[in-house]
Amino acid sequence: MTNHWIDYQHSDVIMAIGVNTAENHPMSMRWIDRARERGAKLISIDPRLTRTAAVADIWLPLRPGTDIALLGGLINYTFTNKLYQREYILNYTNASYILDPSYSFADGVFSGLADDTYNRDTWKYDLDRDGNPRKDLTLENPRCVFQVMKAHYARYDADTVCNIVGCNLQDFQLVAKTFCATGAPDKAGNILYAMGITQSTHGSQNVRGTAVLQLLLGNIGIPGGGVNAQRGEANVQGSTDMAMLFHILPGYLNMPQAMTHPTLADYNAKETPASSYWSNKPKFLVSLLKAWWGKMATGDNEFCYNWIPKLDGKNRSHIAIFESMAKGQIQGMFVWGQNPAVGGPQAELERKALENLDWMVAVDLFETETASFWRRPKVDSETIKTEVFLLPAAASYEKDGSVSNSGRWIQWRHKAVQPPEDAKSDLWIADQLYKAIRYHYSLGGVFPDPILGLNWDYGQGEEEPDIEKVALEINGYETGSLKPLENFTKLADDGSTACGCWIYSGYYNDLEVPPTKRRIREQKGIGIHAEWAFAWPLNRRILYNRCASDPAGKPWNPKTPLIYWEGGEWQLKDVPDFAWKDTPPEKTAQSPFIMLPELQARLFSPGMADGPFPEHYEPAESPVRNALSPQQNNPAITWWQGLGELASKEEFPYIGTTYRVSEHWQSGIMTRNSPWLGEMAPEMFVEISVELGEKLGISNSSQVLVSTRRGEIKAVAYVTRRLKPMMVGNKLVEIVGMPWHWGYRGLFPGDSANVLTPHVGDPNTTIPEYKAFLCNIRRA
Amino acid sequence: MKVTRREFFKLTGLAALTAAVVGCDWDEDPILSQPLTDAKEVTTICPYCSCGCGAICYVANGKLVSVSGDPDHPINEGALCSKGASLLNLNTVYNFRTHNAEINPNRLTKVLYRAPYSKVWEEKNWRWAMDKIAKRVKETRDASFEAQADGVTVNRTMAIAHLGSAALDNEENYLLAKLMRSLGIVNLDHHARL
Amino acid sequence: MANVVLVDTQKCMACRGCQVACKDWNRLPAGATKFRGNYTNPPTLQAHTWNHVVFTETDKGRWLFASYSCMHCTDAACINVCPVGAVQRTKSGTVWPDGDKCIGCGLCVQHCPFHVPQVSKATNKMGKCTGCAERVSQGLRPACVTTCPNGALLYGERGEMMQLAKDRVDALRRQGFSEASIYGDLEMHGLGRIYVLTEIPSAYGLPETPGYNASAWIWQLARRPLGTLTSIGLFSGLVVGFLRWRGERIQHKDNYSI
Amino acid sequence: MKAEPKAPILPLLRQILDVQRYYRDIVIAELPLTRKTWDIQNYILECERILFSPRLFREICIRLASLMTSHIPETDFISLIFNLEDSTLEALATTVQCCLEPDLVEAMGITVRELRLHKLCPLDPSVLAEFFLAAIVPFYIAYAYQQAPKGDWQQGWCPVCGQYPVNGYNRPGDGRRILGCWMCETEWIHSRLTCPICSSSQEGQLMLFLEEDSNRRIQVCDTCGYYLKITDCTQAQTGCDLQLENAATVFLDILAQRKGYRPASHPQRFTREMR
Repeated sequence: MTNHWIDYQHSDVIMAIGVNTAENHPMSMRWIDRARERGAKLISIDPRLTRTAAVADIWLPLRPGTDIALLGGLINYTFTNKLYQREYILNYTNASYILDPSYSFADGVFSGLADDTYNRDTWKYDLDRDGNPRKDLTLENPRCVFQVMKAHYARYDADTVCNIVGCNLQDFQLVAKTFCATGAPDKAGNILYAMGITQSTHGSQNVRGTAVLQLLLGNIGIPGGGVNAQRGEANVQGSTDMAMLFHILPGYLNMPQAMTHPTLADYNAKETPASSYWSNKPKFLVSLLKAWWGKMATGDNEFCYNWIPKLDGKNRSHIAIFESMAKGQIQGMFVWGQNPAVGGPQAELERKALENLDWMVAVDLFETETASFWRRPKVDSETIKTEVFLLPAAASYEKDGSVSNSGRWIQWRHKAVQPPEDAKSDLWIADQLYKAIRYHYSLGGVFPDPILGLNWDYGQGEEEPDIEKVALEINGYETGSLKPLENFTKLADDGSTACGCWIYSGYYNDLEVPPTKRRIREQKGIGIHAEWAFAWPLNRRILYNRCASDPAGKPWNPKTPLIYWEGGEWQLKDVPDFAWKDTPPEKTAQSPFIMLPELQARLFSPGMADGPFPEHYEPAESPVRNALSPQQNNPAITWWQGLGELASKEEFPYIGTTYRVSEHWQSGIMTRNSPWLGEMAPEMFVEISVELGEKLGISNSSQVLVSTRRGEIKAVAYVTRRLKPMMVGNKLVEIVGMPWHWGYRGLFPGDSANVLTPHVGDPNTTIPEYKAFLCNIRRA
Repeated sequence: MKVTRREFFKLTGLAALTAAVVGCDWDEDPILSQPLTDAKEVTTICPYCSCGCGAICYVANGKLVSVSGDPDHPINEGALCSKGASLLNLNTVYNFRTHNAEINPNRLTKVLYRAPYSKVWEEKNWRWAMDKIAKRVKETRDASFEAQADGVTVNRTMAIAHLGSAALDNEENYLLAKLMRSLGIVNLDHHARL
Repeated sequence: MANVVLVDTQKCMACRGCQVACKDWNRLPAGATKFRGNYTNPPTLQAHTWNHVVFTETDKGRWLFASYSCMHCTDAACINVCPVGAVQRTKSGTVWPDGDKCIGCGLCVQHCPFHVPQVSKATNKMGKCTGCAERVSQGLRPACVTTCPNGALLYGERGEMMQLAKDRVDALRRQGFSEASIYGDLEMHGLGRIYVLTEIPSAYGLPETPGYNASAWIWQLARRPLGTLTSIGLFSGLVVGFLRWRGERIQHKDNYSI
Repeated sequence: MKAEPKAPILPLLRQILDVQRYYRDIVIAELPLTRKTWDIQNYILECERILFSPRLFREICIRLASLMTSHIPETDFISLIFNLEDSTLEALATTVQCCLEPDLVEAMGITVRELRLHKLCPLDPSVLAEFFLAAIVPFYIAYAYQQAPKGDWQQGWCPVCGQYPVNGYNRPGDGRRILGCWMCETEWIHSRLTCPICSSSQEGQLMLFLEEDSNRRIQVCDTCGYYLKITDCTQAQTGCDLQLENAATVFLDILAQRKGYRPASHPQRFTREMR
């Protein structure tokens, strides 16, 4: 999130696109209602009339997978009615940059496409002699980003958009008029999004669409504004920061690639940009290596740089792991507090792939579907060779530790009770696992150095490891005096400092009252709560907050001033996101986005894998042709072998989409073991419209079979008026909605919807496309 | 008669005055003979969605009595949604037959092991499990370790995968990242990607 | 004036925390439910389910939520109809079923206009919301009200709550809900549970003019001398058998269909 | 929440309370104060003075004395109060306002012994000191009623008269901690898991309570050894009258002091450096 939950109260219009906020983030409604008491409007954009849409002011039904078409329409509406905030985009974004003549866009494809990957050399600015991009501050030049964008989105006129999205013109114009009015300087528009737009083969571009719209309307960096991702789990923000992902190291440092970064020097040279805060990347990497390998990491062995495994350039994300597991290339697997047998795409293929494992270690609170794949229904256990260790873990209040919520707040959890019987905290399990592996490698083995050299002494024998030592290591300390670092501005690249995750530095820098444990509410102010816990980076609560005031330093919205220039100095209500120390506003007006090389926001973003501008493409399996360009799908998708052949719209005519209910959570293993929650939502069900029910003779609450190319599941049908057929082009398209919480374990078992979802993902992040695929439904 | 005040009890305000005047002596008052139970209020953060609502766990002599919203927490200000309100059930549920609170029977409380081709779980202890897991990791890593790949030191193993978790705390995720990378694992991912 | 619960259906977002809290406080077991074509689960109130959120879809394309439980009517059908006086009114104005006296005859089940009381097959006793009588008498608020995260359920003195309900209805009318109204002011001479509705009551499954038919009143007279004779023996057994048969027949007719 | 009449002292105490609150309104009527918004360093009365009138003070003393004699006839010292000069009454008032001894009751006791008032009446000097304190309270309540700051105060001591609280309650609804001053009946919001006296936020807040009434708890702090009586009204319909609660839960005081904890109204040494 760029802002945080409490900041919603300052919004004037809140657009919830691809998020069912009342059901899946109920507490957000508390702050949305505070905003609505001041007259704010809530717009819910969702294929179904969800509980959010039921309480929202405006509901716009939309065909799953067509979010860019809608956002493109809103961008076009902003351009045609000149609702953009001119002064904001002139100073804070790259709208005025002139593009290189080699860049072009035709028939839905950007320049530089070579079969399924883009060669991004042509996506660059037109540089003058000494290498700075040429700008046209009048925004008239047809090659400047502003004009190119205007032409690009001119194709998204209202009728085409309504044709693609399947909504009627009045609804679209009402949404456009309401939301794009927040382009006014003193108005704050807020976009909430979640899996509804990310789980698609153009998920990253969907999110870019929201960012571009917010930049045009000047809503980034202001209180009540921003692009706010409402994440699904308690510490998904923290686990992403700690880099439990194949392509990064803690603190979003890219993993070294074998071909391009053989040595530390190569890594620093290729990965460190000249300008922006990322120019300190060598400090972050060396500090990380010192934190991991302590005294072993010295200047002459490149701080053990080579002990980090190097990637082979191939994708190793969730889908790739299960694809290679299906081919038998993976023998052992750790599944730590996760349930891919229900949550993963194409679940039947993934459960089958698990059978190729020699051994699996699963750690969880309950017996999950993943840990018991070998005794799932319709499977003969005796033919499965996998050895499974199922370790009991402690629940959230049975152990200490910190978690980061969507608003980047790192909050501490205290241990209230002992875990039951043999259950242990994950910290203890990891500590014991390391000690056992170290013992076995001390007796010899292949290249044991990185294991034996680890800087790891958090506890003796079988006692609970001291979590404060781990927190100090993450926070960073001086290797000489072991004194905790104040924050990441103190990091050095000569090995004198060690820091496990540079963005978290400062969260545990004082043993007396560590910032993450602070509990001081804000007395007066606009709800920043600067002394409640710690928000990475540097306890900054609203990112890019230089944009909260105009280039001269006057706040855009005097009612909620954040950072402004008054009486010859900066008035700071939040940690500033720019070099503010005694520099007048004019000097900082051109550099509000300190993490980007241009130091200005990117309307034109050359860094994306599938295009500098968001462009609408149909989902992988779609019932209609792409009405905007001949390019049916996102050209940069990797088509995995496990996906098999795509569904044809004759055989599977209806759009399938998966979502959640507020009584259950994720794979349901925690909530389906609670009797009262299960009683409220006992069985797997699918939602279809009344019209489809009549056409297929499916009566309400009757058994149905839903099938796709990948598999078939049984469920109860809920024939409802909350889901309507959509007029797309000249065809009526039907939607089948499925919650995905059920699995074959727990008190309330049921078929898993993810048996139906495809193994195809987004080019940038390979997040699977759960939200739009083709399926068929018939009476059981 | 001299109205004296019981020296050893320091009461405050009106209570002190009236106690002295009315002169009640507490010793034989039955209420004072009852034992005091001690309880602890501990703050935690809800493990479900990512709002980060604060909750207070009320623990009486080692048993979890109730989990309610943390009134000081600025995000939820004492309120919890239906999943948050049923947080107690992760640890303690009410048994309708014996009419007392007990540990949730579905919770895993023992280390379970499934031998190859077996049909059942067997209960083991921690030390045995850790030792066996370490052996398995060592065997698989040693068999599949690549030190070099066309001239470049890579130090990796493709044969072990790790699906880490968004349900774990930051410190736990950090230790796992550190451990798995030191083993040379590149197949490392978790459900932030799903 | 007794205290009442105010249910603001427009603020309610159906997170069903009240349903969980009621089961938690009253130690009620979860029943085996199925998915019956609507999010409302369990579909009707039961002897071990005293409060549930009713989801109704209107033909105007709206989705309405209402926390549905015993209305604690001033003129309560169950109190007047019960042959053995097993349903009493507590000091704090709530209608409280006394488990010991109840013989499970099912008369109250039949005559309650809101279909609230249900007889448990296991214990053959009538079970329904007690209005958290023991909590209210100690000065506490009912369990469902304490857990509502965004103020859709409020509890307080009747006059105050009615004033709050009026303001809320005016605000909703200004927002464009022309059908906004208060339900529970006059029905059954005043309900213990007042609703702020944004559609006509029948859209929520609430009876427009709740009442109970005269036959119940006649029964009241016939029962009284028998009651005083305390002859529980053969005669009442006979009566119960006849009533149970007649109850089944009526129960079938106006089945609570959604 | 209803204060169960467990303690026998309640009937007398209720009458004294009514007298105090009755005289509060008289003091407000006779000595009105305009409300000012204070920028408080430590507390308002640190450098301000309450409005005091010996005549009213004498009237309150007589009223209270007659009340006590009606309960226990042998403690009759109304005649003593009649012939106290105004100067002694002024002296009593000034001791309370600018005394350097943290424990008000001790300070009052010292003044009473100096003026040798206890010689003339059957009361013990410290009881007499508490009597005069009770008589001054209406002036404090009147002052606090007009000047108390609204909303969060977040310090442990009373924003008006600087006394440490003895008891508090968790307010209905969200359950935020309301601490109340035993001297001037000011109520302020305080965070729930930090000790108001030494403001240390422990890992877990220790609570002691009797099995029969788990909503009335003693919040103890092991770092500074002081305790606080807390009534949990989170799920209640209304808050509670702290003075009544304080009297009704005297048995908790005794149980806590038997365990070795001290009440915050009798601090041993200054925990704040400002006085």
